[in-house]
Amino acid sequence: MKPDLTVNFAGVCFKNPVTVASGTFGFGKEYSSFYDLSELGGICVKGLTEKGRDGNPPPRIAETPMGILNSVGFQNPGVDLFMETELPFLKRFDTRIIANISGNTVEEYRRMAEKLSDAVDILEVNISCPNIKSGGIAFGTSPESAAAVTHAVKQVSKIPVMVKLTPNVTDIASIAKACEDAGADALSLINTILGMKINIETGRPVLRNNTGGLSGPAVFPIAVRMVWQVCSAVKIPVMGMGGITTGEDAIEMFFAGASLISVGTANFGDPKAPLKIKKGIDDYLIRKNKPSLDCIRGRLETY
Amino acid sequence: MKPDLTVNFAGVCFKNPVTVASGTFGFGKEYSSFYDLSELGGICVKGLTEKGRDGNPPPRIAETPMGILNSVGFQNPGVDLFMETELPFLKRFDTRIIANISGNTVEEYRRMAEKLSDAVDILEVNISCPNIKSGGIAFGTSPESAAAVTHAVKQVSKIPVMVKLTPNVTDIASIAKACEDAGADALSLINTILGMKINIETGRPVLRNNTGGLSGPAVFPIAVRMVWQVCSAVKIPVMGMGGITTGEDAIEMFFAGASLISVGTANFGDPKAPLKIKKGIDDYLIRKNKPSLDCIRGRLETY
Amino acid sequence: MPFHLCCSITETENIAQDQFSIVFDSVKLADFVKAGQFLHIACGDALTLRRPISICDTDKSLVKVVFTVKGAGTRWLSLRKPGDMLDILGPLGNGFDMKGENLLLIGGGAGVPPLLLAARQAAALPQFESVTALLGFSDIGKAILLGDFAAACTSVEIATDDGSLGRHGFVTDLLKYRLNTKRFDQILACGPYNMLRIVSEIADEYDIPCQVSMEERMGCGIGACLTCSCKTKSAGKEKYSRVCADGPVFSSREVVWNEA
Amino acid sequence: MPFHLCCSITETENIAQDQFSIVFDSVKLADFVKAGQFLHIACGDALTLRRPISICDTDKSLVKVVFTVKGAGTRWLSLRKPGDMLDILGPLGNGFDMKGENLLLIGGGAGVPPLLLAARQAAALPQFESVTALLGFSDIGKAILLGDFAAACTSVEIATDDGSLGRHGFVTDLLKYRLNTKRFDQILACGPYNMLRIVSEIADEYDIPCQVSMEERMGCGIGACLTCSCKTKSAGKEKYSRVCADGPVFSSREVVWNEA
Ligand SMILES: Cc1cc2nc3c(=O)[nH]c(=O)nc-3n(C[C@H](O)[C@H](O)[C@H](O)COP(=O)(O)OP(=O)(O)OC[C@H]3O[C@@H](n4cnc5c(N)ncnc54)[C@H](O)[C@@H]3O)c2cc1C
Ligand SMILES: Cc1cc2nc3c(=O)[nH]c(=O)nc-3n(C[C@H](O)[C@H](O)[C@H](O)COP(=O)(O)OP(=O)(O)OC[C@H]3O[C@@H](n4cnc5c(N)ncnc54)[C@H](O)[C@@H]3O)c2cc1C
Ligand SMILES: Cc1cc2nc3c(=O)[nH]c(=O)nc-3n(C[C@H](O)[C@H](O)[C@H](O)COP(=O)(O)O)c2cc1C
Ligand SMILES: Cc1cc2nc3c(=O)[nH]c(=O)nc-3n(C[C@H](O)[C@H](O)[C@H](O)COP(=O)(O)O)c2cc1C
Ligand code: FES
Ligand code: FES
Repeated sequence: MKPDLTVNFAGVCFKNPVTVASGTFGFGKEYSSFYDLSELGGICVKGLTEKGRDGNPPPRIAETPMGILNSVGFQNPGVDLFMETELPFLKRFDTRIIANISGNTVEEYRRMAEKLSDAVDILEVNISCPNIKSGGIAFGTSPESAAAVTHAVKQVSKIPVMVKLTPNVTDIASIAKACEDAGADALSLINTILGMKINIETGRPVLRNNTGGLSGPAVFPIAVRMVWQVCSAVKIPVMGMGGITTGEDAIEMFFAGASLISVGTANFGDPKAPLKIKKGIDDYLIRKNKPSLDCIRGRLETY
Repeated sequence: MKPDLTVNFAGVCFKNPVTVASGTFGFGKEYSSFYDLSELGGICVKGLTEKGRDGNPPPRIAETPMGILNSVGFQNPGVDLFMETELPFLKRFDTRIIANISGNTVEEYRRMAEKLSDAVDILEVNISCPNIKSGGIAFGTSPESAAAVTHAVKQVSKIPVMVKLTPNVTDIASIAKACEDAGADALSLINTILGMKINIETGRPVLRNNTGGLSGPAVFPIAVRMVWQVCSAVKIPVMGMGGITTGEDAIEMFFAGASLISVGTANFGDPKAPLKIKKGIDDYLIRKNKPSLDCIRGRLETY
Repeated sequence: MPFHLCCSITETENIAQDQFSIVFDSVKLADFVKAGQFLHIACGDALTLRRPISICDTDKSLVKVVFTVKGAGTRWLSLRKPGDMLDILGPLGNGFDMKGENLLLIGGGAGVPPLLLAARQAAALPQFESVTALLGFSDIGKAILLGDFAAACTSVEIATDDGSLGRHGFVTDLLKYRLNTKRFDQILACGPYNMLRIVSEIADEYDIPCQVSMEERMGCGIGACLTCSCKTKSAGKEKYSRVCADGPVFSSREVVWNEA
Repeated sequence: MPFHLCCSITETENIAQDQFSIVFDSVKLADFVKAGQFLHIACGDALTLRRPISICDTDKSLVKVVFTVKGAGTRWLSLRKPGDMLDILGPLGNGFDMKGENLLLIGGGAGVPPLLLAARQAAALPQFESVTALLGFSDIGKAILLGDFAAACTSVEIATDDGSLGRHGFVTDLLKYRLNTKRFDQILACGPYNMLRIVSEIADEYDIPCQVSMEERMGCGIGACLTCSCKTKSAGKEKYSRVCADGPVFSSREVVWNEA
């Protein structure tokens, strides 16, 4: 019997739990030459800002042990151009579109949410990007400001609002709780962890932005811990990410409590990583004779 | 010309900047069968508590991508027995002894500091262990409590006090500053990052303690970033650690501002890792024609 | 005193389903090793921790290990070829203490290999009268080293979970039967936790000294990091011992067994 | 449309100090590749990112890459042996646009290999009258592919930093000299950033269209992650282009060059 991979996530039906993570998949076009994007549960598009942004100067990427640092800094065409030129292509596929938005002010978040709220399936409110000075992470590091952004977006959004949390905090559960209390329909985590790499030949940082966000397998155990902490603290569903590379990794995330997972850095190593992960999930459920993901989601039995 | 590797660290002279990290090197005996411990700049001994502790139930260790999780939980004989039975052996070597102490109350820290302050070269005040409920990390996550512990230990200590910081915080620089203001003579960082690994066959955490502390190469870019942030915020010297495995890693840490470095997890892969790292530092200085570590320490030229 | 060695592989073999043997050259190890001791083997650049593997046999300067592929480390090991080098710490741990005249070895699955060296070392000692081996496997496809044990022991009996070879059932059933028919001075046991717990109970029942080789996840492998704990008791006091340095072999009475 | 391929290595060679060539079999790549395009090659389990390497040559179904060992990735590549498999994305990027009748190729160090395929593909086009290659190396020990260039080009000139081969000095000195003596329709350049910047200045001075192949650190390699930016301008507006997808070959006038 084929396991049932569908997920009802904050009222939106996903055909399978595998999404691709914002910023690692562009607007889907490039990866569509490797496989049919309709195979994905959903696509979190490249982070959008209200006006287009050029992004940070290069180098923007560095490799670290089992991870990478990036400092792209929201190079994107802005919400309007996204809706005009990128979204129509994505709409051709039978998959959920999640728009990832970042603002410098609460007002900016609100305006972006208004524009996008008819156009996509879920809004992912990014309050966690470590790569730009204002906006992003500043909102994500205190429960109050996280709640303020959530509240503002919820006021105008007609679609579910998912808040993306930063791992660069002392107590992620309290921030998750604040977002839930402010009306968030779902949470996604983790964004990248602030890191640095130094070129010892030049005595300068490898990244032109000095620091960057760490992602990839290296952060996976931190991500699992945080997803578990957050799922233990809130009732709303969680999209888990951070270093997921294999089907087994995804299963760990489900045990920790995630309803959906998102694949980021792993796309760089293997363009078809999301499909292999999907197959890995399927294989696991078959092998363990579990009819659906409900049988494992949040079922971690702690000591 | 042989580069000068000596370091004056908070008034204590280290013959070279390579130390071994608390908890990974026991009380030195085991590694002394692989090389002469006098080759080391210093030894941070296994974390001590006032009374002996049994530690956490096993399993206590798990492997993650380029890292490990541990949840030893301060298995140690207690300060008195340490001084009686372990310290004499360590004293036979020409190297600096750093006693790592953890308490449940500020008073406990103070009493341990009193006992040890004649016996070793530096006190490393651990306010950052993620593996025991009370004590440790509870003190390390707020500037106020970090300052309180520092202040209490400083009042009684006749030797330099180095406070060991946790990376599990939103703003490590503010905690570093609070310790400096409270009189700390030096800082060490990073301790481990809280993580989790799940056994998907059993649906249970791999570690009996559910979570554990992540260390090893995976955390290195996070450690470098934090050492850099802390060194930019304080004037007291810093011992950098977290994933250092090669001489090149050590050089990155020096550029970021560390005066000493400490080698932890790398000992497990290669018992002689500290000596190879020392040689790597030496080779780098020779190749770059730098007479001493002063020529690179904190010399990172940011963009 | 453990060595840190770089040893050249002379032979590799896929001896059964998912099970491999590797023979490498190391006079130092071959000369010093005691049955029950283990090696801590680095398994490539991608893995942070070494893997503990028991010594299965020695022959002049050659050392043999036999292992089951479980995860990334043992998979890496299984891909080695003659001429490749292995980075090894060892010999580590205490090893079995050989006492008495009639020795009983009992092993299950991946716990079988170290008992071969125990059998050989015992057989070479003058005081031993008999060495009996009871070996358990899940099925005939997993059975290993049968010829070697037959050559080294006075008698060998096999049990398989599915009855495809030897007696149908657990090796611990063989044990009871054997103890009813013959007197042994010493039991040496290696295998899964539950098997060891039952062997330990039976040994108690028959009042025979029993040594068990315990497994635990390890960091340093040499006694420094305290990650490889096993709860033990002595003089009524419980504490955590280090499997790598205080063990892996413990007296079965010393071990504080978890509930089933 | 890039492919994701698993290709078998047929030949490896250490062609000069720290420089290696690998030949592998792939009809798909060999048939579709354009000079200046590159491959994104996975370099073992321990590295998260692939490594971009240009295609140096093709021969029926065979594809050749030539690379310099710089760090962990290229070191891993250098240890491959015939029969090993390579996990490859490609062909990637835009490649050189071949125009005009007299073509000048200028390459420095690790930038030399892709120009060989450019020379061969140009020579095969009917419109080309001459293909001139100017190649710079740090010293004679690093000089590579000289015979291949000699066979493919109308003329080849060499410069080395230390004068151990060809002209003593930078390859950009050769360029000036050449441009003074002959008219070229197109310059194709590949090499270190500073070399490309100077080539671009000289091309401007002589008003010759010039294409440069840029390098930047890459994530996806296919245009999705926006990590591989190069600042470019068009119609007076500056923006970040993607080296992997909009490049690696840019018109030298498009590139916004950093100060020296
Ligand atoms: C003293 C001792 C001797 C051993 N001798 C043998 C032997 O001769 N033959 C054999 O097949 N196996 C032996 N084992 C078990 C062997 O160490 C594990 O099967 C192996 O470590 C699994 O590694 P992996 O990478 O394949 O699996 P993974 O599950 O990927 O390993 C992940 C981590 O868990 C550890 N781990 C997993 N299972 C065990 C285990 N059972 N014991 C200790 N650590 C574990 C690994 O070392 C590694 O650190 C022995 C174990 C010990 C403690
Ligand atoms: C389009 C393109 C084509 C190239 N073609 C060739 C070629 O044909 N032959 C050749 O020898 N080299 C070529 N290079 C350079 C080659 O990619 C680097 O030398 C290589 O990535 C270094 O990897 P490493 O692991 O050895 O070094 P490390 O320094 O350990 O690499 C660390 C990280 O930095 C990246 N990196 C380091 N240097 C460069 C660089 N110069 N360009 C891009 N990324 C870099 C690596 O890809 C990796 O992600 C090309 C680069 C690009 C962008
Ligand atoms: C190159 C790159 C760009 C990213 N851009 C964004 C972004 O625009 N918005 C966002 O919310 N997260 C962004 N992220 C974070 C990822 O969506 C994801 O949270 C993180 O990388 C952890 O997952 P991973 O380890 O699977 O990559 C980016 C990550 C990378 C590597
Ligand atoms: C097994 C183990 C035990 C540790 N025990 C202690 C301890 O007792 N006290 C302490 O301050 N840090 C302890 N640490 C943290 C290390 O001292 C060090 O801060 C951390 O591991 C990061 O360095 P590394 O990546 O080089 O291991 C322990 C780490 C490990 C791996
Ligand atoms: S593995 Fe370190 S003490 Fe046993
Ligand atoms: S490497 Fe991802 S866009 Fe170029």
